[in-house]
Amino acid sequence: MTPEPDLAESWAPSADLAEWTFKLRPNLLFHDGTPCTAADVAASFEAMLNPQTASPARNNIGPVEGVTASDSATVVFKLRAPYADLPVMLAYTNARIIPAAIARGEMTRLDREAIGTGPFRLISYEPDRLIVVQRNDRYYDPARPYLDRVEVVVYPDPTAEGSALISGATDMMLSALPTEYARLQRAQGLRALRTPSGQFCNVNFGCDAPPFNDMRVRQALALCVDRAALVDFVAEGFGTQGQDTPLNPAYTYFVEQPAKKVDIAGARRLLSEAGHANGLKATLIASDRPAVRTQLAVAIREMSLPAGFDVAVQTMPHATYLDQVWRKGSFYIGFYNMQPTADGIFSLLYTSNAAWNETRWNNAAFDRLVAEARATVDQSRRRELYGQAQALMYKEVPSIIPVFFDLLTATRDYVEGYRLHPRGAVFRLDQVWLRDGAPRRG
Amino acid sequence: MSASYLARRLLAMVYTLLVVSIIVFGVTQILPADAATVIMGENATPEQLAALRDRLGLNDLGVVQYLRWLSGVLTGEFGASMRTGQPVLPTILEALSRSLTLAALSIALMLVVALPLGILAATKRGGPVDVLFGLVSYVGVSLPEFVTATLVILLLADWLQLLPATGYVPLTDNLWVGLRHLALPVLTISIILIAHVSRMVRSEMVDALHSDYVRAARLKGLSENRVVYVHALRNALLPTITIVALDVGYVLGGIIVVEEIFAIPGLGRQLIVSIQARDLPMIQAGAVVLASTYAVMNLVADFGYALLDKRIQYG
Amino acid sequence: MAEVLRRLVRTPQGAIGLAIIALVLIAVLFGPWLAPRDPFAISPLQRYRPPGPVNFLGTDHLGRDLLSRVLHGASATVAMAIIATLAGTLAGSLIGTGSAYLGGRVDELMMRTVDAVMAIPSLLMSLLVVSMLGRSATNAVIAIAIAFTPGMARISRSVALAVRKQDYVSAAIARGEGAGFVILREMLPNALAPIIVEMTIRFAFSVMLFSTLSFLGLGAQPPTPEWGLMVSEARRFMHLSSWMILWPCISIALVAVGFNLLGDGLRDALNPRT
Amino acid sequence: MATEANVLSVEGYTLDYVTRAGPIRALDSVDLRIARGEVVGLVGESGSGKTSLAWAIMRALASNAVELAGSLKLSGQDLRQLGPGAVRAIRGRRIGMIFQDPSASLNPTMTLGAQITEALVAHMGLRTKAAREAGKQLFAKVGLSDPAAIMRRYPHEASGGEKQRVVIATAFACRPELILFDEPTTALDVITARQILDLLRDLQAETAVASLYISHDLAVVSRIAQRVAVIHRGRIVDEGSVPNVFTAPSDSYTRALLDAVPKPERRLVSSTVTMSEKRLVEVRGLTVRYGRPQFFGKSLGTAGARDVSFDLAPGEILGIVGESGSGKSTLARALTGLAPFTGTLLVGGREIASIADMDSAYRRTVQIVFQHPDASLNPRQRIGDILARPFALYGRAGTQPIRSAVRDMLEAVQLPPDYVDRFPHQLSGGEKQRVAIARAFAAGPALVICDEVTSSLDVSVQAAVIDLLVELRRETGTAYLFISHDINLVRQIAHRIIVMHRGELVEAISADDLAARGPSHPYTARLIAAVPTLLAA
Repeated sequence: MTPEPDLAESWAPSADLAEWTFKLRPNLLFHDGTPCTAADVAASFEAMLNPQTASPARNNIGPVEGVTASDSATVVFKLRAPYADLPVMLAYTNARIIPAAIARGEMTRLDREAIGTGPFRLISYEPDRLIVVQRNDRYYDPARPYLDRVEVVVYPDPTAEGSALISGATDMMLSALPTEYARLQRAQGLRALRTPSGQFCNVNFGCDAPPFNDMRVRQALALCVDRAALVDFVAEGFGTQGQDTPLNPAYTYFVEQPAKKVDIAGARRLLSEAGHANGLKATLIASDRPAVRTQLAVAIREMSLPAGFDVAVQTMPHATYLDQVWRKGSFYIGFYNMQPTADGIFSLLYTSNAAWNETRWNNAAFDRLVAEARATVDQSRRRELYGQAQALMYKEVPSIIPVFFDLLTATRDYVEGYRLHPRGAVFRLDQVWLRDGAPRRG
Repeated sequence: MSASYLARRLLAMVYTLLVVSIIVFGVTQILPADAATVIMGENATPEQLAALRDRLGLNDLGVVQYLRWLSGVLTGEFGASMRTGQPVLPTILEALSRSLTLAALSIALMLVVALPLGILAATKRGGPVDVLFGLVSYVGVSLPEFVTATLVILLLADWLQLLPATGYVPLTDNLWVGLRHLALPVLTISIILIAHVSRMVRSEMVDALHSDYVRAARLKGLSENRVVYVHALRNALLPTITIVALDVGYVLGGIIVVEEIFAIPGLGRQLIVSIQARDLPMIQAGAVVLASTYAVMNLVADFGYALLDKRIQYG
Repeated sequence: MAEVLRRLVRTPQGAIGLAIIALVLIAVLFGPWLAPRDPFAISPLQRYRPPGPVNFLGTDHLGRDLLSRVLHGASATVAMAIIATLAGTLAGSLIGTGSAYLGGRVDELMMRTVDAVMAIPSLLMSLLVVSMLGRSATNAVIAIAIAFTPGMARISRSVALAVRKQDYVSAAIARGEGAGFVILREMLPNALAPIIVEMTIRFAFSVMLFSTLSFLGLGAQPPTPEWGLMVSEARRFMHLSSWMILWPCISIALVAVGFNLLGDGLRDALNPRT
Repeated sequence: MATEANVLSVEGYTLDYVTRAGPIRALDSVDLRIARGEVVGLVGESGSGKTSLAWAIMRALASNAVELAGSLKLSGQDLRQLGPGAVRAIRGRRIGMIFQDPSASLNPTMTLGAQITEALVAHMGLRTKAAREAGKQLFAKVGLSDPAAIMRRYPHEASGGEKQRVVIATAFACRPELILFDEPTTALDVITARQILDLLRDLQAETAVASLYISHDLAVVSRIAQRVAVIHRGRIVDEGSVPNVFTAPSDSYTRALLDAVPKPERRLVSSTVTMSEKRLVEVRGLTVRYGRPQFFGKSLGTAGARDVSFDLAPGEILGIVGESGSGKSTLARALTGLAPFTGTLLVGGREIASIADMDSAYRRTVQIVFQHPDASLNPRQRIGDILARPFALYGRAGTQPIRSAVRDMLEAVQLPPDYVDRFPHQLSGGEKQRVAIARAFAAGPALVICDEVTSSLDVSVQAAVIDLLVELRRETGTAYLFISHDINLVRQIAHRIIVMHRGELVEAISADDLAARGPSHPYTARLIAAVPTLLAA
């Protein structure tokens, strides 16, 4: 994924990649008309990095030490360590620039009003029901956005969302479930969109305690998994097989690994070598959101029975899962969107100092590979390092990653210019325009 | 309905609301995970969680939180939602208004259908109409809400594509589209209510028709219509008022599932969302508003009953 | 008991109700043996099959046989619902009868508290209880029992009050009988008939409530073939195969209709006047 | 041919009721004639078929009734041939009917005025305004004070007597040819009943309407009817003018019926009881409040009985007479610990300050028998178990096994020993009351309180139960507190009588003094005057 200029016109790293300087576009304006300068950018990042704000962006924008505004149009980022992917990571969804007055003043104002620099301005926000935004006339690119007004309707029930689009009540969907996609393809007056992405659902092993600290047990379960069947079960066929590494063709530094075949006898042998000759009982926990987690858990249970595994499936509300199981559990289902870069996904999930480090794999060799890759600029060298990292995960299986989801959606045929972004959390509505024949709304 | 009785009923209502709020608050205290975990979601780090809990006052003792909530309520201040920061009361009242709209439409449809149906079945007792009525009402009473809702969606929204399956458009924005969206949920709820109420009206009507005063009226030589539609009907409809009033309470809180399936942001759904998000002020406000609506409906039922049936004297 | 059965079969509701519930009990007790295939076995090739020679009722999104799952589901749904209702009825009738016998302030206080608990809709109460205890079929049973207790308490109290006014109860008290004897030997046997009728109808509600809880993901856990859970899972695949959702819905309706009919039939059979 | 002399003539009318246990003969070739201006009494016990005849005449028989033979002619026109439309035209217009319980025949949700107006509108073709006016006059004619107010009132806002007057006004409103009276005074208090009886006599005389007066009370029929027919199990066993039938009954059943009617002058017990200084029961200033304290509700503190004092000697029968609501039953409930009381109570010399003092010894000495036989025995227990309970409780059977003690008790109350295994619903009203009495005596009490024990029994059955009570007293020397609203019955059985009126004791007099000198309190005098005594006996 290559970064696209937004507020900054240009940027350049220092030789040792530990300091980046960004040049801002001239006369940028906030939604309320006040000017947006380097001081606002610095204040916004300062608020993000302050633990008190508890901002989600804090551990997703890379190892940033401090941000200073050298003049009204230049911002300098000091990093704790060399980091090649900073520009991409700064485009993180929650890392938006807000006026310094709010960043340093009372943040609670953000509960009721949203002042930013984006292509659309917030009109009204009704939690769990409706969000209305309007074209921002003060946007730095006068041509964009083409749409005057956008209403985002919240559909708790996916089936209902599909029916609403088919009946013409809505113009487009942000994302569709695999189970809905077949219906959307068949409906007339609709254009179904699909793009492979790095979004995946996996089985996380707690590698720091028995029984899953023993690599052979993990490998045994990996051998039971029929990945082709799982693509059908979990993604209704709209997905690609995973080989237990978090990268797939959607990532630039993806290195193909040989496809793993189902080998029940091999799995049974590994299990007995690991001391579980008469089978292994374990509870696989799946939160209830998204529903795919439960489906994967049930499929894993059935596929692992012949090899002597007895996997009991336990679901729980997402909140309880976050509180009691996530990052602590020994055997649970994970679900992640694609990260902008390979380093992003590795250092988020699998390195020892990873923000989430759900598997507690803590593999020193793997950490070294990722750290080195992070600090090298040369493309081929980075590809080789990431390749070795993937091979290591492929062999030691800290977590089974059997299936990647294609991102699916659908729009009415009169909607033009909408491209599905593999990252799964980026919706470029500013590039969308409506052909004539689109109904007048609202 | 003397003033002292009214005062006592209000006192009893306050007691009920108090017990409700204590039970709900008590249970929410023991729920695993809290609002902070939910808000932070995947991005929580221990010290960030601690900071957020502090800001939301979740670190205080349960009792302290409850008393703070109670003192707030007594001064009309229901607090702000922990999830969205919006003030709680307007959101709850908004949700309540949507549920009331749903309730009003469903009960109106129910009354229009259930009363004549029940009366017809009673007057033609044992006839083909009565047997058919018996069959349909049994099925109506036995379907859980989500089964009825699913079948209604399958039939009317998917196969016949007559009405939109879900989504909510406020009537104030666009009456016609709003009504079309409410059509299926209203139909689902009224099927359930019609089954219950028409069975009740039928049995009340049958009892009235076999009563002494109806026999006396017949022996006075009055016309059959006058006997059935004046003497019997008047007495049969009395208990219906209580049931209809209680139904409003049922529709508000009881059909959480219908609101879930048809994505109607009513009081029931608001409660589910806030319980899942452990949004304490919202849960408390929702439960108390729900319970008080229920209690008010009970009072209205008793009041209506006393108004129409002079025999009832509330001392 | 045979006498009641004979009178029960004489009423149409009683006869049909008894037949349905007998059928259901067979499914509950012998479901697993009757099931033609393994309800848990998944098969990627046979997904979303309509009813046919191999799978009589079709297959679900994981290729599992629907008929076997419905038969296995009977014990998961109905048995749990019955246990929950029995517990709720026992607790409710003891509270109700006791409160009716004690009367005065105790009765008033108990009934106000029961009103308060009833002010919270049973579904919300179950939601809170299950969220507290965690999700499992047993916790759902506890939740339903708690949700049913106030209703049963009110009904048994009104029945007990009617019995309390009878002269044979006054005669027993005048004789100097202890409270235990009066409640258990004089009041309860006569209050039992209406309570049993109400309990039978509550079985229907409890089957509906239990399946609703599973529908909201609060009751039985996957992959158990509980009917409410099956409907909830099937909703997402409604457009790929509507059979998946139809069979559990029909099963739930059938059981609920059966219990309702049986309840009405029992009401006439046990009614001393007829 | 001159109009038919008889307004109503019933010839050979036979009626069956089809039940699961086969057809039951309700009326067996009944013949009855009523001329214009004549009042014919139809007397019989419950289940004799007298009410079925009324329903047959009104063409309102139950669905399982089968008319086998005979005709019901109204002024020569056979009612059985009429279609529904014609029947409706006759009901209320040419045949009126007055029921036993006035509140059951009035619609609770309609004003009294509306219920008479609708009859006038339906039959007399009056418009509502004129009908209301006519209604008001009729209310005045039947002796209702302030008719305009009564018109606006609802049934529950009027007394039993007022409601019955409204029903009578409605029946007479359309000046029918025939009126059927089905026990119109039985549900009313003694004094009100007498006023209604006099009203009916005057109205009947003035309108000369043919009347069929159905009742189980021979004394009442003897006061109002010219001719009387006695019906027993569906057959008319005796018929004739009132003097003939009542003085020289031809049928043995009629004779037994006449004997069973309580006559104050026929004393069943020797009138004197030695008032030894040792009192069995002394009651001083007893006040009983009922209604339990409520948490939220107001405590209903209305007094049942106020400041009552009396004595009772061992073996004495003390009669307590009073209308309903006079507090006599509340008194009984207080003495058996069923209602809290204030004031002093001494039993066998022991002070009983409150219910707590009533230990098992007290409970054994004081027993109570209630009015309604169906409600006083637990329907789910066998007779044997019911009677065994007192023995188990008080351990009185001594060496004798309980089972044989129970058999003895059954024999004592003249019931066959094999009743031990029966359930209460398999016994008749009279038999159930005998079991209740047996249960009381099983404890070997010193005092048995009889609270209206015979009021819901037929006259003949009542006489048998009274004889049983007198016999048992003679054998065991047990004292009775005999409570009843029927002063003739009390004067027949009691040694001394106290009269209660609105919770207060207004008179205490021995039966002999009452017979000799008459009552000292005016209320008692009105009570005695109100009760019709058998004319010719």
